[in-house]
Amino acid sequence: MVDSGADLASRTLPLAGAHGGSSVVLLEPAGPAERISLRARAEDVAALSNAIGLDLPVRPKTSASGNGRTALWLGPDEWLVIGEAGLVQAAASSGALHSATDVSHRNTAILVSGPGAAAAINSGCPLDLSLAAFPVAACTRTLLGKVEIVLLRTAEDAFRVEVWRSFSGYAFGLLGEGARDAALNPEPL
Amino acid sequence: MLLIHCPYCEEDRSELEFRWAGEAHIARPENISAITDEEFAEYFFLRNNEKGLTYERWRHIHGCGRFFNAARDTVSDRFLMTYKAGLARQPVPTAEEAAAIIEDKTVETWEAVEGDAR
Amino acid sequence: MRKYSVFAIAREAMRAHKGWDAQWISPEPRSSYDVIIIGAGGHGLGAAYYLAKEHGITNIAVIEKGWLGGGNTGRNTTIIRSNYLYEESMDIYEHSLKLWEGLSQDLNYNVMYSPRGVMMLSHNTHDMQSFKRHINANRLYGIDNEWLTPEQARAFCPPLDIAKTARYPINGAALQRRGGTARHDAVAWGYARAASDRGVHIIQNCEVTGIRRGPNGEVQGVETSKGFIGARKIGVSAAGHSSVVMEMAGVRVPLHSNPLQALVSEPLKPIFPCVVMSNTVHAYISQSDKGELVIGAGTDQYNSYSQTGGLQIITHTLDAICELFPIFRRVKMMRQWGGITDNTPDRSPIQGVTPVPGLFVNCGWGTGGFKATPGSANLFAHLIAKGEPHRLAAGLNLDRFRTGRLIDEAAAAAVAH
Amino acid sequence: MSASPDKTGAFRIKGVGRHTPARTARFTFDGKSYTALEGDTVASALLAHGVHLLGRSFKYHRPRGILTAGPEEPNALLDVSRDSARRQPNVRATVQEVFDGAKIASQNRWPSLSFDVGAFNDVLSPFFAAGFYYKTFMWPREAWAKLYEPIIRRAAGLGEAPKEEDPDHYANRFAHCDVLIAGAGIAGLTAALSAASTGQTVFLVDEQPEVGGALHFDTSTMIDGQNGYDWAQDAAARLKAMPNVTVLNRTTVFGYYNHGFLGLAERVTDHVVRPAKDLPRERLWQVRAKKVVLATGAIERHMVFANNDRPGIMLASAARSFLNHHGVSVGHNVGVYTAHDSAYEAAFDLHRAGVTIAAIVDCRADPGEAVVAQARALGVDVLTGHSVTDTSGRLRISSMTVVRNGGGNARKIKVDALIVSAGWTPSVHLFSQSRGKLRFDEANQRFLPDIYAQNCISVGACNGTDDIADLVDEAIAAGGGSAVVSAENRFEWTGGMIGAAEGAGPDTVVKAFVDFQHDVTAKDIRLAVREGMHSIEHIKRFTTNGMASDQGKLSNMHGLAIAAEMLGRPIPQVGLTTFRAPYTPVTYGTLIAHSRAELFDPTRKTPMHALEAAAGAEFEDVGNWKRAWYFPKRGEDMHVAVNRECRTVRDIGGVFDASTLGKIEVVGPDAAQFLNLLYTNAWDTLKPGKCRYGIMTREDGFIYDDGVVGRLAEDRFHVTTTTGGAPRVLHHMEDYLQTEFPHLKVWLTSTTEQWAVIAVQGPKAREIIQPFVEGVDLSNEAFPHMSVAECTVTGVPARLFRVSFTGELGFEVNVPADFGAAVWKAIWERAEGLGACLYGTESMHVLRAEKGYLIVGQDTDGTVTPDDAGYGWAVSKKKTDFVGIRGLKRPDLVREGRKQLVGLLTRDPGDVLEEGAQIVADPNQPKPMTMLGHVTSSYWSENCDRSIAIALVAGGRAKAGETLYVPMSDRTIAVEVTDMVFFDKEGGRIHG
Repeated sequence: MVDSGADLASRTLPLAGAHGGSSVVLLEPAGPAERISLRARAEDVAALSNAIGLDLPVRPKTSASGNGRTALWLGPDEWLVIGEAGLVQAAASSGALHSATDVSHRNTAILVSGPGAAAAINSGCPLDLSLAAFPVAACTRTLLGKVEIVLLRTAEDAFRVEVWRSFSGYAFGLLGEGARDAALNPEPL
Repeated sequence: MLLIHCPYCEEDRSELEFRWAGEAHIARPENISAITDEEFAEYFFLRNNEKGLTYERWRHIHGCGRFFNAARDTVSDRFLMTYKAGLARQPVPTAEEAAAIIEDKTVETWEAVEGDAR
Repeated sequence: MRKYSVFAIAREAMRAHKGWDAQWISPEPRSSYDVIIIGAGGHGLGAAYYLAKEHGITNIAVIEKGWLGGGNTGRNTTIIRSNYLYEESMDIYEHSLKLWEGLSQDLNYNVMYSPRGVMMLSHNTHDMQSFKRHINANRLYGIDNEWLTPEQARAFCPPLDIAKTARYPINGAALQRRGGTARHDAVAWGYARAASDRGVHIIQNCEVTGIRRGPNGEVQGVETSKGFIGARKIGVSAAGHSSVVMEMAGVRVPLHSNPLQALVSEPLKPIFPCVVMSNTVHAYISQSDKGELVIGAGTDQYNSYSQTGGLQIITHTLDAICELFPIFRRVKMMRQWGGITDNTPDRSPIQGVTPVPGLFVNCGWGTGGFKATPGSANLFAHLIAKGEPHRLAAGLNLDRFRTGRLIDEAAAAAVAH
Repeated sequence: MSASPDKTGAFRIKGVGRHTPARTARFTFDGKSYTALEGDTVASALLAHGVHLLGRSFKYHRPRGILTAGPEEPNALLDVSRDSARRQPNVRATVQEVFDGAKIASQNRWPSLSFDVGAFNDVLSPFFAAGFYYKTFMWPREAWAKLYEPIIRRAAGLGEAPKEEDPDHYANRFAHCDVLIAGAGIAGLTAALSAASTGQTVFLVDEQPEVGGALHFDTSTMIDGQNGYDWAQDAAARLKAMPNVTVLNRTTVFGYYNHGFLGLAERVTDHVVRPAKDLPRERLWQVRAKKVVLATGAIERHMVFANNDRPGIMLASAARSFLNHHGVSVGHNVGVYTAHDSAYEAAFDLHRAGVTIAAIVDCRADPGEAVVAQARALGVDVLTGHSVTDTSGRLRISSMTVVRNGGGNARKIKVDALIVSAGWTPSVHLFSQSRGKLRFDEANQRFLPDIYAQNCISVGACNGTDDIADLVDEAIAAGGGSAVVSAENRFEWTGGMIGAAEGAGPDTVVKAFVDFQHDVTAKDIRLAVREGMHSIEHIKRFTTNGMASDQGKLSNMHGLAIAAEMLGRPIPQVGLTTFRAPYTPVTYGTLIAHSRAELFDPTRKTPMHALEAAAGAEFEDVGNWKRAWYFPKRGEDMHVAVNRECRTVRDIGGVFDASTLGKIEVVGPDAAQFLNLLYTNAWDTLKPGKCRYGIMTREDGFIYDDGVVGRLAEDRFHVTTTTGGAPRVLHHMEDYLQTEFPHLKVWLTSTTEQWAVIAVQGPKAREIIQPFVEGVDLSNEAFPHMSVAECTVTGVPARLFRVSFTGELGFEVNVPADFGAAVWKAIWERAEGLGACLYGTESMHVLRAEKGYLIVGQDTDGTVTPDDAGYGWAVSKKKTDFVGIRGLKRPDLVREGRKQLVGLLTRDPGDVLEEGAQIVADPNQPKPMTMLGHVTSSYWSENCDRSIAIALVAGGRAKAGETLYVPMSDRTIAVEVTDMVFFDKEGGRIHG
C-alpha cells in the first residue's frame, strides 16, 4: 500500500510535537517512513535482496542499509525494512515466496542521540549496549520498560527506537526520564 | 531473573524478553479427533513437572519471536542447554562436559542448601 | 497436654516458664501405621488431627521431609476468604471459613484468626460484572460478600487512592467482612500440638523416597530416609512437591510447580486495617500484627522448585501497590521469599481417590491453600477415613480432567487468589 | 581527655577524625537542635553531644542506644524528614548522614523517649515470654479481633508510615559488567585493582559514602607504606580514573539473584542539603555480572549477658569508628567486655585519645598475648577470665558488674559506656542469596562459603581469611589480574565466642538480649527449645529471633549457639536460617523506579482519541486501552446519552471508533489451511472479497476468541480479534504455526496498530461514506453484507468492510493509522450533517445485545463452548481437524443440561437486571440455593422500549418460555426465558 494518493499534510503522527531530552541526550520523533514486515524462508532471501536492493542480513542482531532502505534482522525469517515508498511492490517484484505487510503506520520511531543515549535507553532496556556487545548497525527487538521496541544503533551515540504507535507516548516518557538521569550519571562504561 | 540463551539470536538475553511455553516435546496427536478421553486428558493436561532435569519450551517473544527448547534443572534453575524448535530431544551434556564448563565445587541444587548448612 | 490459658501463663511466669511441655513430641517411627500422611503442613497435620478427633483413627504418622510447617504453610501471605464463584469452591472454602472461626478454641491454640475483611478492588466494567456475579452467587449460597462504592471502599481502607485520575481508577469493591488473616505458623503448630496430643506421630526430617505397593497395586507403606514404614492408607498432602510424591506411586497428576513470591516491609504502626486485593493491577496487601506490610507478589512464569524467583516479579507487584497506595512509596521492603505452589489447569484443587488403592491425594491448591487449611484438612480426613469423598469435596476429583467438568475459577473470575 | 567547648559536641575530640571542622550542619532530634560536622552520621553527631538514648525496643519498650556504626544496627532506628512529605521511618542512625535542616525523631515511644508509658511492658515481661500470645487471648471468641489484636497491633510496629504521597522520583539503570565487586574494603579494592588491570569492565560497589570498609575504624593497618584509609582513598581515585571501572558509593548490593543478576540501591540525595530537582532520590541498578567478587567483610558480634542492651553499650568496632572516623568519643570512662582481641585495639585508640578505660574484662583465660601486653603497658586494667554479669543505669549505662568466671565476688565498676566484642561473623548474606552452600568452621565457630552456585568468589573477611597478606593474595587472584599491594597489621586477632556468656546460662532468669530489636533473650530461645522447637526455623519463628529489620545480622549466630547448647547438638545439625534478599531494606520507590504515574502502565490511545475527547467523550479502560465509552451532550448523564446514541444509530446512523480491535495479517499460500486449523469454521470456502465471522477455541473446546476474518486475496487474510485478545491470540497462533504446523507456508503479522478503524452503522451508513469512497461499488448487490474491498476513502488507501455489530447496515473503514484522525473528521462532519451521532462502547454493547450478538469475555467466560453460546453453526462438521475438535467431544462438554446463552425478559419491562445476578427456578428455596446460571449482559433498550438481558442458564434453550427468578437482596425479579434476538428478529436491516 502506498501513500501516494493521500494528502500527507493530513497525517497525524503519534508523537507530533513531542520533544525532550537532557544535556547529554537528544530525543526526537522521527519523520514518517514506509516500513514493511518482511517474512521469507532462507532460500528466498537472495531473490528478495535483489528486488529490494540490499542484502537482507542473515546474522542475528545485524542490519543492512542501501538504496535509501534499511533492513533489520529481527528473526530467522523476519526483517523490518524501513525506507522510501514502494517496499511492498519491490518485494513483490522478486517473484519469491514471501510475506510483506505494510506496518508504516503501526510503528513510529524515536531518535535518541548524544553521549548519554545508551544510558537513557538502559533506564528501561535490559540489553548490554556497550559498543562491543551492540555495535553500530546492531538491531534487535527487545523491551523498554513495559513495552516492546525494535532498537537500531545508527551511530556510536545514536539509536533509532521503533515502537508501536500507542506505546510511543510511554516510550518517549520513559526515555525522557532516562535522559534526565543519564545527564546526572552518564554511561558508566 | 534468568539469563537465557536464544538459539536463534545466538546470545544470552534477559528473561524479561522471554515467555515460558510449557513442557517440550509434546506432540499434538495426528489423529487427535480419534483419541480417547483419557488420551486427550494425557495430551492436554498431564505434564511431567520434573523436580530436576526438565525439557521445556520458551519463546523469545520480545526478541526474534521464535519458540525453542531448553533443558533446565528446576531445582537450581540452571540451563543445561537450549536448542531450536523441531529438533528431537537433545541429550544433556555429561557430567564431565558440564564440569568443563562450570567451575568445580558448584552446588548442584538449591534443595541442598535450603535451611541448613553442611 | 497442658491447657493453654492466661492462668497457665501467669503460673508459668512465676517460675520462669520452665514448666511448659514440648508442644509436640518427635518420636522415632513405628514399623507401621494405619494411616501415613506425607507432608506436615497445615493440611497434613490438620488431616491427622481430624482423623483422630472425628474418625477415631489415631495410629497415624505425619511424615515431613524438613520441619513441620516449613513449606507453603510458613511462606504464604495468610489471606482467608470464601467468596468464590463455583459451588464446589464455595463449599470447601466456606466450610473452611466456618472452621477458622472456632479454630483457636478447638485447638486451644491462638491462631489469631482476624476477620478484618478482605476487599477486592474493581477497576473497570469487567471487574464489576465479575464481582457482582460472585456477590450474587455468594448471597444465594449463604456467604457474605458485598459491593462497596469507591467512597465506601476508602472508608473501609483509608490509605486507598480512589482518585478518578488514577491510571486504573477504582469503580467499586467487593468486601467479605468475615475474610481476613491468621498467623500461619500458629496454624501448623496448633494442629501439630493437638494431633500429637491425640497420639499422632509427627516425624520430621524424614524424606519419603518411595511408595511401596502390594500385589494388587494397593499401598503398603513408604520408603523413607529412616527406613520402610508400613501403612494401609496413605494421604499425600505435599504442596509444591505433590507431583514428585505421586510419581513414586506411578500416578501422574496435572500440576505445575511454580515459585510464588511474597515480601514484607519494615514494621510500621497500624496503618492498614484490612486485606486488599486487586487483580487488574496484580497486587494484594495486608498488615501483620507485628506491623509489617505483607504483600503477595506474582508467580514466576516457569516451573521451578527453587523457592526463589526474579526481582522483576517483586518490582511489578510493588509498582501496583504504590499505584493504589501512593503513600507507601517511601516504605521499605525488608524481606522477600518464595514458596512453591502447585497449580492445576483449572486453578482448583484436587482432593480425592487415585487409581492406586489406599492412596489419597490433596494437592493443587495453587495460591489458595492457606485459607483452605481447616476445611481441606477436615474433608481430607473424611476421605481417608471413609475411602470416598465428603459431599463438600466431591467435585474436586481427578476425573474432571478426563470429563472436562472443570472448576475454572480463573477462567470465570477476575480473581483467582 | 580535653573536654572541648566544641559546638559540634562535648565528646568531639580535637585532631581526631576525618571530617573538616569548618563544615557544619544543624539538625533537630526530638525537637532539640544540634550541630554536627558534615560527614557525620546521625549516630556520630548525637554521640558527639553525649546523646546515647535513641529509641525504644519493639516489645518491652526498653531504652535503647546505638549498638553499631553500620547497616547492621538493630536499635537506633529513627524517623528522618526533610519536609512533611519527605519523611522516612525506621532509618538507621548509623547509616543516615547528617544534612543541614534534617528533622529527626525517635520512634515507638509515648509520650517521650525518656518517659515511655509502653515501658510498663518491661515490668510485665515475665508474662510476655516468647510465643505467649499463642497460649491466650482465645476467649471470648470475638475478642481477639475486636480487643486483643488492636492492642497488640498498636503496641507493635516501629515507625509511623508516611502520610503523604512521596514527591521524590527514582531512577533505574540496567547495566552489564565482567566483574562486580561487592564491598570496597582492602579486599574489594585490591580485587578491583587486579580485575581492572586486565581490561575487564568492573563495578566496585560499596554502601558507605567513602571506600575503605574496616579501614574506617582500623588505624593499625598500613598498606603500601600508607595509612590504610588513605591508601583506600588513593586506590579509589585510581580506579575511578580508569575507563573500564565504575565505582558506586552509597550503594548497597541488596540482592544476588539467578544467573549473575544483582540488585543495587544507590542513595543519591538522602545526604544532600538541597537536592537538585532532577536528581533521583535513589537509583536502582540492575546489573548482570559475568563474575561476582564478594568482599563484604565481617560484622562484629555483641556479648550476650544480663542487661546488655542499655544505651551506652556498643560494639568495640563501632566505638572505634566513631572515634577514628568521626572524631567522637563514646564516653569519658569506658569499659570493655570482650571475647576477642579486636576490642583491645578499640581500647588502645580510646586511650590514646585521652579516654579513660575503666577496665578490659575478657571472658577468656588466655587472650592474645600481644594485645594484653600492650594494654598492660598502657596501664589499662585487664581482667582475664572475668565476665560482665550485669549492668545498671536506666537511660544510659552507669556501671558494670564484673565477676571472675566460676564464681567470686561481684565487683561493680562505674562506666559511662561499655564496648563489647564477641568476635566477628563473616558476611555471607550475598553468598547465601546466590544459593551457595556454607560450611561450619568449627575452630572459629563461624559459617564460611563452601560450595558456589554461581560464578562468584568470596575474598577477605567474608571468606574467613583473617591474615592480611593472605587476604591481599586472595583478592588479587579473584580479580584475575595483577596488582601490587602490600599490607600489614600491628596485631593478629584471636578469640571469639558465640552464645550466652557467663552469667546468662540456662540456669539464670536474666534478660540477656540476643536480638535487640525484637527483644529476644537467651531464655526465650531456651523456652522455644523446651516447647519442642528443635529446628532453627521453628526457633526463629517462635521467638522472632532474626526476623527484625536487621534480619539477624547480629543475633543469628548467638541464637543458634544457644539453641545448639540447649539441644545438645553440634551447631551445623541445628541448621542456619536462610538469608533472604534484601541485605538491608530497600525503599519501594527505588524498586519501582520509573514505573509510576504515567509510566506505571502504558496508556494506549487510538488515532482518534483527541478528537473523541474534544467531542466530550467519557473513556473507559479496556486492558491498556482508553476507549470512548459514551458521548454525553450538555446536561446528559450516561443513561440519557446512551439512549440517544442507541436510538440515533438505528434511526439514522452512528460513527464508532473500532480501532482497538486486534488485527492479524495472515499471508501465504497455506493461509486458508492454517485458519482452518485455528478456527472452528471452514475458511477454504471463503472467496476473496468476502468476510466470515470466526470462532476460535483452544484444544479444550472452550471459546477463546472471535472476530471477523476477511479474505483479501487467495493468500492473504485480514483477521480481527477482540480488543483484549489480540496479543494472546497472536501468541497462540504462532505457537501452533511454529511448533505444530511448521510445514505450512504462512506468516503472521500484527497489524492492530496499522489501521485506524471507523465503524459507520445505521440506515444512512452508505449515504454517509459514499462520497468518500473510490474504487468500490457500495451497492447492496455489488458489495453485500460480509464483503471486503481495498479502495480509497477520502483519497487515502483503505480496506473497507461491510460488516455490522449492530444489526444495521454497516461499514468499517480501515485506513492507515496516521490518517485516522483526518478521515474520521471528514466522515463525522458529513454524518453529523445527516443527523447521525458519535457512539461509544456502551451503546455498542446495547446495540449488539439487542441483536443477541456475543461478547467474548462478557457473555462467555473460559467455560463456554460454541454450542453453549448458540454458535454451534460456526463449528465445521466437515473438517477432520481443528484446534478444539477433540476437546469439544469430552463427556462434560456434550452432556445435557449445560449452561447455554439465552435471552431474558423481565416481567416488568422497566426492571433492568444486574449484570452478574444469579438465576434460580425456585426463589423460595433455602440457602444454599441451587443456581441455574447468571445474567451476562443487561441493558435498558431504548429501541425495544424495555429492558433486555442475556444469560447463561442451565439447559437454557429448552427452557424457552419458562419463568425463572432472579433473587436480589431486596426483592425477587421474575424473568421469562427467550431467544437472544430482541430487535429486528428477521434481520432485514443488516442488508439495507
